[in-house]
Amino acid sequence: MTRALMKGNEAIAESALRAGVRAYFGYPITPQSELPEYMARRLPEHGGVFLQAESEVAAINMVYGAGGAGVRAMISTSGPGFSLMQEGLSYLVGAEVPCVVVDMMRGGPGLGNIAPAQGDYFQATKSAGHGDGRLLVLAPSTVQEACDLTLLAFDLADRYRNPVAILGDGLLGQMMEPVVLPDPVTPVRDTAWATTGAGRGPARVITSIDLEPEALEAHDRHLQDKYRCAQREVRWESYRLDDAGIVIVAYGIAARVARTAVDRARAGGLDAGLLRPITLFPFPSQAVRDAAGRARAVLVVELSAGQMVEDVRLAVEGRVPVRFYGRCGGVVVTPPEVLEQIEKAAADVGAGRRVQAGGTS
Amino acid sequence: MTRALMKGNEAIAESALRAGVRAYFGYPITPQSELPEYMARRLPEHGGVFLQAESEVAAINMVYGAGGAGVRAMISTSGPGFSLMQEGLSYLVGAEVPCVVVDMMRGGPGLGNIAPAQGDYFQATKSAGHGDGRLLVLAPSTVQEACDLTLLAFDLADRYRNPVAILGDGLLGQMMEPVVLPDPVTPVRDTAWATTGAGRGPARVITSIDLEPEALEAHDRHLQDKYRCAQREVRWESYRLDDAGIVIVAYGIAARVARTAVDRARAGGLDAGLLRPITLFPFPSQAVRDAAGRARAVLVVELSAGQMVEDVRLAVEGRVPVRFYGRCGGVVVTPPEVLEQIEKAAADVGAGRRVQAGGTS
Amino acid sequence: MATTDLIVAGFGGQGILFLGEILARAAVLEGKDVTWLPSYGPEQRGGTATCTVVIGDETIGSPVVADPAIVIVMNRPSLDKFEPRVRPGGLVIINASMVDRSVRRSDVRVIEVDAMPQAAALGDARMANMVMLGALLAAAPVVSVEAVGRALRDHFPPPHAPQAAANIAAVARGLTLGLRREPKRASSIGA
Amino acid sequence: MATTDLIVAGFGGQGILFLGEILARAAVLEGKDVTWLPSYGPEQRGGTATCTVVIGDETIGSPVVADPAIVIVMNRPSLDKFEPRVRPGGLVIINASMVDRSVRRSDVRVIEVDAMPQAAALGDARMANMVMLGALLAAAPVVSVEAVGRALRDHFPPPHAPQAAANIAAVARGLTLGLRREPKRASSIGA
Amino acid sequence: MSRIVIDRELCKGCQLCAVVCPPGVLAFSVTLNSRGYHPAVLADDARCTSCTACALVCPDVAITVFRPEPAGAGVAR
Amino acid sequence: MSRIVIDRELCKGCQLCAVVCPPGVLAFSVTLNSRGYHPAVLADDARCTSCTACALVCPDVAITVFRPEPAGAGVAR
Amino acid sequence: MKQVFGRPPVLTAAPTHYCPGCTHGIAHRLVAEVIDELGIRGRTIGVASVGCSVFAYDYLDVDFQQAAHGRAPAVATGIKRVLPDRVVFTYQGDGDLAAIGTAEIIHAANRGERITVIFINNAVYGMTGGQMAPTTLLGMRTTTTPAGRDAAQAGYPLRVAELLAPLPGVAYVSRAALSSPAQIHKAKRAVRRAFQTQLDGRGFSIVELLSTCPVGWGLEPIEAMRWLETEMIPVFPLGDLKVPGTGGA
Amino acid sequence: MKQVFGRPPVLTAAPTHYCPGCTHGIAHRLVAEVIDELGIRGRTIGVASVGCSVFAYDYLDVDFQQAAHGRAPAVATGIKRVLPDRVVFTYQGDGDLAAIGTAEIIHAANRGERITVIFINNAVYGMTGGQMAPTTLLGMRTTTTPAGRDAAQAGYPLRVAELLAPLPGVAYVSRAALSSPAQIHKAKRAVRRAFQTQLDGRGFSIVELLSTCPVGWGLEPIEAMRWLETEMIPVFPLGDLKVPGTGGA
Ligand SMILES: Cc1ncc(C[n+]2csc(CCOP(=O)(O)OP(=O)(O)O)c2C)c(N)n1
Ligand SMILES: Cc1ncc(C[n+]2csc(CCOP(=O)(O)OP(=O)(O)O)c2C)c(N)n1
Ligand code: SF4
Ligand code: SF4
Ligand code: SF4
Ligand code: SF4
Ligand code: SF4
Ligand code: SF4
Ligand SMILES: [Mg+2]
Ligand SMILES: [Mg+2]
Repeated sequence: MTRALMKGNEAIAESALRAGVRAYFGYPITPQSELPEYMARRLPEHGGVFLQAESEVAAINMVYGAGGAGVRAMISTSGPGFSLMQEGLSYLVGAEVPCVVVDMMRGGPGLGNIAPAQGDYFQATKSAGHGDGRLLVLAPSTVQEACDLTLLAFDLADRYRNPVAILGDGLLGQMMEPVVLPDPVTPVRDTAWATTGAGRGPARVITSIDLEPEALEAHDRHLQDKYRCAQREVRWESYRLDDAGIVIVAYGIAARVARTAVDRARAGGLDAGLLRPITLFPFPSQAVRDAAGRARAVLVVELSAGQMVEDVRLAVEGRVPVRFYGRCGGVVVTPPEVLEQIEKAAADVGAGRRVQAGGTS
Repeated sequence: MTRALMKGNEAIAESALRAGVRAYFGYPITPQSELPEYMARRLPEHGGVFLQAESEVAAINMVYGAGGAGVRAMISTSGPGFSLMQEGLSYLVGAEVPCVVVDMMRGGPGLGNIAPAQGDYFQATKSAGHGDGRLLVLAPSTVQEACDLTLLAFDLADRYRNPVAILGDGLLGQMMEPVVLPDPVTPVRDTAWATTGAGRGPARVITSIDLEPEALEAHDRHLQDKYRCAQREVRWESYRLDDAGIVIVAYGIAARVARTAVDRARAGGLDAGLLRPITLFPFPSQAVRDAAGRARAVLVVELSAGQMVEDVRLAVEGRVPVRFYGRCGGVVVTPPEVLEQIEKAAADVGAGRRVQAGGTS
Repeated sequence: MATTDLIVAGFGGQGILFLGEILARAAVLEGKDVTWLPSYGPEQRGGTATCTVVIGDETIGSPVVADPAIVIVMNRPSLDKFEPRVRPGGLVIINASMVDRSVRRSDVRVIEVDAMPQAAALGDARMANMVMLGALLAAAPVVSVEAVGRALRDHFPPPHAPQAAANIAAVARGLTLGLRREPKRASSIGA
Repeated sequence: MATTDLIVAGFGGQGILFLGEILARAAVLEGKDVTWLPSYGPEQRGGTATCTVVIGDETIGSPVVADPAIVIVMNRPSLDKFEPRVRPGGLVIINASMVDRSVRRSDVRVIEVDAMPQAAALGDARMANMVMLGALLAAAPVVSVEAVGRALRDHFPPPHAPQAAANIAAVARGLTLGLRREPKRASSIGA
Repeated sequence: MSRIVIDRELCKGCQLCAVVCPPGVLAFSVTLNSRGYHPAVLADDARCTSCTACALVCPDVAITVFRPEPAGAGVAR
Repeated sequence: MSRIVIDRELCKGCQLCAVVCPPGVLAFSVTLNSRGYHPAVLADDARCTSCTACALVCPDVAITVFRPEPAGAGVAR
Repeated sequence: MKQVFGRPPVLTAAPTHYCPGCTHGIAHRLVAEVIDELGIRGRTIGVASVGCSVFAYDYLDVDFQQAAHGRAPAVATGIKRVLPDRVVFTYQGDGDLAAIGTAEIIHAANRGERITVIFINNAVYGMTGGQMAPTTLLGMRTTTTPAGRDAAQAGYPLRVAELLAPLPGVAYVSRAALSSPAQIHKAKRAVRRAFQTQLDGRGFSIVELLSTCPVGWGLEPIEAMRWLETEMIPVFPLGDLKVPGTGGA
Repeated sequence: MKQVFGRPPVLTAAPTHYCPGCTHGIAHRLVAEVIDELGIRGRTIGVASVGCSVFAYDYLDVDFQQAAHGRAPAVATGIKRVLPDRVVFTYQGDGDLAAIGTAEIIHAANRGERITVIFINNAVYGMTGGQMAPTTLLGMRTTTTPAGRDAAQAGYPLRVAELLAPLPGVAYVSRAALSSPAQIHKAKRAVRRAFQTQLDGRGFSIVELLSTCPVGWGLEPIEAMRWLETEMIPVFPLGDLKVPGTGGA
């Protein structure tokens, strides 16, 4: 297996190609522009469509058109562009058009800056724009995982006929790591619903309007049923969690920093462990609840003022104290900072069982 | 005190005039078009600016311009338009420009329909677009309250230099009720920050960009401090809550339906009560916690697939079961339905102390 | 109960919302609380129009009514839709000119008014809604006739005084008809 | 520990990111895990460029490094910024051509290389970054010299072989200089 | 068979057909159709020229127009 | 005093001034300024005509241009 | 008797939800006829916009996507790019196309997307209750210009056909009026030519159809037709503004 | 010696963050000089856009609002409407104005907003690293048109001045180039006339300034200047396209 050294943005692009993406629409924005630039070079070679749209609003609606026409379609952006896509995402959800949306988060609010952040968690996980729709949300923490989740994202999008978001951050997009690229797949997809020109058959319609409240309610319930089904897609990673008294919950790049802090804490004899949600919606609530049930405290680490912490609190339901440590505005947490938070937590709730110092599990 | 019979949409418009609104920008959308139409007739008479923008995107940015120039500015919309304003709202929050945003919710997702709904709760309360910003969110349940909260909204916007949302629904906008209109006020406002042309003084800047992560983080913390301060603005209404074993939590129009259901439940000897959040952000968590502490069960009623219920669960933290009943897609809950849910809750958790039947408190 | 809830239903163009609005304005004039809720949206064009009015001495809770005490039906589809929903013991007022069947339930009071010829006789068949309003006042005095008169005069201020007068006449006609006509079935009283 | 973290810092245009990238590619060739993290954004233009590389035998946790084991500083502002952050016992490699002061801490090892004239002597002062890379390999063999050579040859495939050769020569020069030069202060060993 | 056939249920009584009919042979039913409109009716088939003007302007495409076959055409088929 | 003054720190060494200077009297410093650029310098004041061409194109507005007062102007003031 | 006029097969049997006298119905018929005549029913994909014609898919028996308000050209671009051999058209109102969708129509045109746009200019927002559109005439009363549109406050009627015609990506631009049998004949020709332009792979094609909105205008259907002729046509002159093979880049 | 050229007072002392040779700096100076000359510093409000000139407020000493990407004309509209006696201008790049901000610029122009737009056309997205802009020339390589802009895929260079000039709300439209002392002189005149148009209450005014982006183009500053002259000017002809008092509605 050859390993390539790639940037997160490029690795996602390449994986999308291998997942059979047929159309990419987007609008430049830092820190993800390598992704469209990669697509501009490669997608046409694969017989696909690359189009730089006039705006994110246009781009997401082009995705609607292409996705609705039955091909794997994709878009990528960062915070401000993601905001502009909210109406379009709501339409995609409502009309059940699959697609993959990448948001490489940066410092906000407003124009903010282009440094890594995780401040779009709420926007990505709580609602696909207005109305009751949701995105499925995947959060890679390594470039390899970015590849793997890109494939998964396309599959989930097809399976649930719903947009799937890959929620990364500027750092993941810009960093290079060795990756084993997935083998190209020829996706087997059911697109009997797609508008491809009716041929001799009955005409098909992609739409999200239903003036009859009862009918729209039934549709909304159908969407909620899908989200309930999607619970089976829940993914997370445990790291040194079995005997952890201090459970860190963190995703994406913050989780990697936390992992190093966990190692350092263990080296110092503290029983820290890490639970890393990989799917943010559906959220691994049960896993968090279970880990919290065995712990003395939960520590949520985010690059935001505190967003995922709400989902953690919802899962923990007051069983143990949930602490929060966040940096924002593009500042990235570092291992020593997280270690300090672990130490503080340990001091507050009792150090617990001393674990053997050193050694990486 | 003369009472006028007015539609919710028009009452909000008239109250805004009396609150000293100087500029309205908007784009037509049902079920709130009476609001801009009222403004088109009346605002110019008051020397203010009414402008129908080319889109919601343009409109929210006009609000940014006018608000940033130091006048009370306002916008109104419904779901799809609210989604389109997310980027602009994030900028308003980041640049600390006050304004009032009305979202008269309708069935979603996508184009959905124009019937009343509460599916934009997450979008309104959890994040002002991308990044860590928030809107303050007020939820009137009567036309009178819509008037009163409109005045409050402008005051809070000034006080916190943050956009304030009035989250209503199509039903509130379209219904008529008697209202006592507020007396016109001449707001005393500190606009030393506004860009009004520098005169001889130093130039002022309205902006949300800061490339330095530490500086942007400091700004984000400043915003979060404001939101913490804003906790003091928390408002809610209790109805027959003192001795309630079944606590209904509902806002806006759903709360009124629930209120009637509570009366019917009481008439039937069930100890139901209602807690109606008036501020949705900040959320009256403590009040919910307190009420839940005295209750056997909490029942959340919404016109959505379940959104505010998360804030309720966060407040209750597992102390008592939190049940949810929602209708969506524009279907409005009715008193008998809510009563049935109360009865079911009572059956599941025990009927509790029998209250004296009948009588409205 | 100190609260009365009613639904008016018919075709768009039959003055459904106006009937409700005059009722609501009359309630305001009497110092009552009231909610007036239109069906809005696509049904407006050509289709069905409905209007829900709740009048009470105290703060009104739900403006949404599933089981009204009173329904005023201006056409056949509205009767089909709302007959089953009326509360037992409630009141159904029917515009007989546009409804070709009678009520099937026996646990509600029914008043049938051939409102359109009556209104036409007063100069405009479109005032059938006011005739119906009068009939309502006869059967269930939810507001006073005087308040309705004032509400109409407020709505048609002096230059339009003749219209006010015509509408008031229509209400009066309905009232007379209503008072004359004993409810057809009345298994229980009260609304 | 089986993980080494280092930061390379200097002006934009000094080949900071390239130094880090060659190191990372060499690590990949050796089957190691590695993360390469650029500072990106506005600093790119004219300002400071930094690059963080973490190399490990096992899965790497944080690609973000607050307290690096090694820093390679290509100019004075970078020394000012990163000297305080190096872990006690760590290593500081200084491009003496652009840094006019020496290290103040006494708990780190220091290597100073006058890289620019050395690179210029090899034909291009801009290869100073490769000289520094060589010096790094001398003081802390985080990857093998062979792997670096292969990484450079991969990066400059045959038509560009002369460039590969020149860069490899610069690395070799740095290696020699680094091996000749005993670290100036070494209160502790290990990186 | 008359020269034009108006679908009574599709018609919304907008009267556009009537104003464009050159001979003015269209009128309106006094009774309502099921959707509450007074549909158009052909008042004088004899004067209708099958010119299709009415059909061209009918927003509801409620009008079908027929034209007598040229003499002998029936045989040719 | 020379006819033009170049702000060494504002200058980014883009050389645009040099190409538009009619007499070609602008050159570049071999040393770097604090931002890492080789700033422009006036190599031959005598041949400078104070034409302002250099200043007009300078993106960093780093150049101030002076012109000798007409003879006697100093007295008039 | 031989049938000389009837409902085209692509037009479904469903009665429309349009107000009496609304010319959306005429426009639908023209599109249906052209699709039938060109024999492209099975390979045509329509894009419905947000406006009174949102349910165009109920009336035209071809595949359809319903697009967000103003974004139909972007949606059509997405479809056409991945299915280049299909015929893709949008059907948009003037609020949709000329207000919120301005960027999308201009850029689709400028890119020369091989799509056809049927643009219904009825000078008003019909669906939402008669507010001003960019195409509203000066002095015209709408619910958001209660004193009539005043150029100083609300700008001028936007002439979309004129705006787009000069763009090199645009192959065919025509304006017609749905106001009389004769004009409707011309409109039909324009619609057909627009689709033909797409079939020929020539570039972007658009037909602006001046239409009535009796309800939004507060006029009876017959009055509305007359108003269209006397008031709108002078502001929006009819005819071909650009035909394939002229003025390209 | 008398000073015949120096930094205008409205230009702050701050060194700019622009790349060497980037003509944003020249444009800034022209605006500063005009504000000084017209004596409107204390009543001028600028609107910065999203692009390399996002920090224009650091360099021009007047009140400023920083607008979301593409929305500067909407922001300026908001300001000007509530402060009609102030002078309001936007400063926008071609990605900002001609791509994402298309609807906003067209409608501000069509409404005849009394604002002035300084439009920096450098044929590329500078800030984000040299992607294609709507103004990118055919055949020009950018990071998103690696093989050169191909009209069939990516459309044609959009001529904004030509697009806006016919709109009746527009009073003044001019295009100039920041490519030589002589052209810069003309550019200055255009900028001044644009502001004067606003002061005279004539309507919307815009100056398109052809500019260089040496970094985005991958050229040395001097080459970039030359490329601007030889390649851009032929596609974007210079001069006044509309002056106040002509072609209004
Ligand atoms: C984002 C968004 N904004 C506003 C609306 C409300 N809306 C629905 S249709 C419409 C305008 C329709 O006017 P037009 O496009 O002219 O079509 P017409 O009804 O006149 O045929 C508007 C503003 C919406 N659905 N979505
Ligand atoms: C909504 C949104 N989309 C994209 C971006 C990223 N972005 C920043 S500047 C820019 C383009 C700048 O190009 P231009 O307007 O031509 O200005 P220049 O830098 O060339 O002067 C883009 C796309 C953003 N900040 N916001
Ligand atoms: S076909 Fe011609 S003549 Fe006959 S009814 Fe129609 S318009 Fe009149
Ligand atoms: S034009 Fe059509 S819909 Fe209108 S009246 Fe005639 S037949 Fe009926
Ligand atoms: S003023 Fe004229 S002559 Fe003097 S240096 Fe500048 S360009 Fe050259
Ligand atoms: S034009 Fe200005 S910045 Fe460029 S080299 Fe000359 S003085 Fe320096
Ligand atoms: S509102 Fe206007 S455009 Fe809409 S259906 Fe009615 S007449 Fe036609
Ligand atoms: S990237 Fe281009 S536009 Fe931006 S500052 Fe550099 S040269 Fe100027
Ligand atoms: Mg319209
Ligand atoms: Mg640009």
